[in-house]
Amino acid sequence: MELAGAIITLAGSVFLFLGALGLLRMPDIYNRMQAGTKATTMGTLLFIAGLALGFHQEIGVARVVLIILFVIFTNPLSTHALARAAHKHGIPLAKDTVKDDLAQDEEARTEPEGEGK
Amino acid sequence: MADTLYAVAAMTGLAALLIAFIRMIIGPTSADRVVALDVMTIISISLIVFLAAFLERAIYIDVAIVYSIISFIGVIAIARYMERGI
Amino acid sequence: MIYVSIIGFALIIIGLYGMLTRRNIIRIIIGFSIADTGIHLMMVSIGYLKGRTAPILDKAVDQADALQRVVDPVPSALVLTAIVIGLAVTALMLAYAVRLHEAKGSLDIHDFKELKW
Amino acid sequence: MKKHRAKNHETAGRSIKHSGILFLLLLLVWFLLGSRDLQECITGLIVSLLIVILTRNLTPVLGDIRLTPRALFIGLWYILVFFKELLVSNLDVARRVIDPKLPLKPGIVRVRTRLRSDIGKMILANSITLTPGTLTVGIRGDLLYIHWIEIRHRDLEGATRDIVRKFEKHLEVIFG
Amino acid sequence: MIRKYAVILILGLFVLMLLPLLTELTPFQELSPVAQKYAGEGPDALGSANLVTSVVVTYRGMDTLGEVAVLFAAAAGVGFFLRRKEKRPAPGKREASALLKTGTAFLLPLILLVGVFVFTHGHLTPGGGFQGGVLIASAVVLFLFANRSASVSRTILQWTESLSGVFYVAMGALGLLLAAGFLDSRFLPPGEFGKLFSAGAIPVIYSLIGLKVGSELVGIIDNMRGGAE
Repeated sequence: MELAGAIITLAGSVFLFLGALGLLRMPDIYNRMQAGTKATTMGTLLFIAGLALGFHQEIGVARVVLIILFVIFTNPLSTHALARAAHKHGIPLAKDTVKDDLAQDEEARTEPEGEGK
Repeated sequence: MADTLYAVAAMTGLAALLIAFIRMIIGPTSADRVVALDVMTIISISLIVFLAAFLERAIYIDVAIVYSIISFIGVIAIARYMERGI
Repeated sequence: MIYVSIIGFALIIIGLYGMLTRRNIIRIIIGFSIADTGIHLMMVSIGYLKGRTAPILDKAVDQADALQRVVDPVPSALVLTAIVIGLAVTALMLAYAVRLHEAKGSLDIHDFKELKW
Repeated sequence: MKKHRAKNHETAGRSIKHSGILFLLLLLVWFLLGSRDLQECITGLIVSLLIVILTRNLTPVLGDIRLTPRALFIGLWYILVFFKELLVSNLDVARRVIDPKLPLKPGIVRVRTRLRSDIGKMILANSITLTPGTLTVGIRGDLLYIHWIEIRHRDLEGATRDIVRKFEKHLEVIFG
Repeated sequence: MIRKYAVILILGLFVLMLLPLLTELTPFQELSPVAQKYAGEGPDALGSANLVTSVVVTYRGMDTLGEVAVLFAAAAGVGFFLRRKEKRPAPGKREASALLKTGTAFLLPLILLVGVFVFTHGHLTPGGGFQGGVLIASAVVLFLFANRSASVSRTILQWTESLSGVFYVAMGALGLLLAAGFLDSRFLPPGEFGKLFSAGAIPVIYSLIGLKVGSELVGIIDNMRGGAE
């Protein structure tokens, strides 16, 4: 039980590390966000779940589940908000970017957007 | 065996924290720094849970929960400021 | 915990340096905030005792051996007070900065010459 | 807070449903946070009720969830699908990060979703953000703007088929 | 140039002044006598598992009353500086993303609940009135960020703040009447150690502080938002 938890935690920490590494290596902010969000969400999830598996008497499972749920819900949301802000702020995409439909549509219509209806 | 693996995991997490910190220092735009800070926060949450487990204090988990909420709201605030929404 | 004290000391000096050298009022307030944090760190580190844990009793820390297991609760309580007071002061300074900006259209401290001799 | 007047019967029903689901959710979170003895139960009930009453004027987003047995079953299945995609996505990111050449062909594409409800769109966008090589950057109506780390289709239909369909077919049942 | 040297001189003097803090700092080997009294008697006398809470609410209750008063003064000052008669959304401010609006409508009640949990469990967990108040305020802040045209009802804010303040002082007076002194929490039964309804009046007092701090912070944020053009 404890060994399984330790292995899961180790896998999670590897994902956290890869996420941070991707944050360092990727060429522009949007690609960095890709690495940052996905790998760290998965990494945190595995890291905490492994700890809960190995130490369930000490720390209790319920709150750990709560942290995991909260991270899964809020992490993509905050990344979306930040990516949108970066795009609106005019931070350029990387040089080898193929196409940018959002900027194209943005120019086509000037009225304020975001209503969603 | 298991304890060694846990220790290695914590060390890897700390290394990830440092790497994200480098991005926060060099990040060319403010958005880069905020993303790096967000990643650092999430890694710190994991490490707080790690501490809670190894010091056998369940109460530290509460700190992690509140920290994740506050960091989410902070990132939203900065994002809204960057897109001139507030 | 001498390291924490040193870090707190460094933060106080950095914050003071920022307050003395920056010209933008918002940056001066940020410098104040950094110095404030340094003071909190120093106060907490004074109450720390080696190898002890947070002064909250539960399953892990029994009431019987609390005197041997917990750190000093008084500095923690003082820091709680200090944080709230610091927040109040920062809010007030920011409100004042908003009014100054409305009055002169600038946040540069060199534009406010009324109190200079 | 924001005024939301229940204009007709349907919105009133949606609002009531929202309140009910929210109440259950709040109770669940309260029990996950604290211990589960009698005093906590009573306090949790009172606090949840108070919060539901306080926030009644917010948009009733949870009212769009369908509570049929089929929707619940698909919901559980969706969680499995989601975790599988999350794992694939992470291996994908790991491969790209470790590769010394950094194989990227990024760009922002449009996709179109069939989902009508707000919460469905939110869950879809979150799922897209957490799955291989895609990140939701913008939303306008039923168009989602996706940053794709390796563009395989430049047109709307192809991108929609690749990115959205695998989640949408489940989410359609749950949220409509 | 002179400015630069003056700055260095002032900083050097500050370092000289503060350096004894570092060099003379001898780490404690034992708890200080005050802390020994608080840690030894506190759990039995007050029934609070969180020793910091028992210090903040009961042993040093007057400090906390003053602290809340300072926060109130700051909120009033911000209101005085930045108050506007009417609020309208400033033109040119961008609407938030539709996803963020949906997420907020769903997350706001949950964050409020966590805030309430934190301040009702101040005697058992690391939480407390100030932390819970900040969480409640940040939930409302999230709502204000996501909805450009939304506003907070001033009536509710002012009533919450005034009533919780009045009740806080009233609880203090009850301590004077029924127990040893002002803000003494021992006039309610101590209950079973470690349960929610324990530690006398500490949870009640801390909840009132939480509500007061939360509404004050929301007031500060609301004023700042209206003031900034």
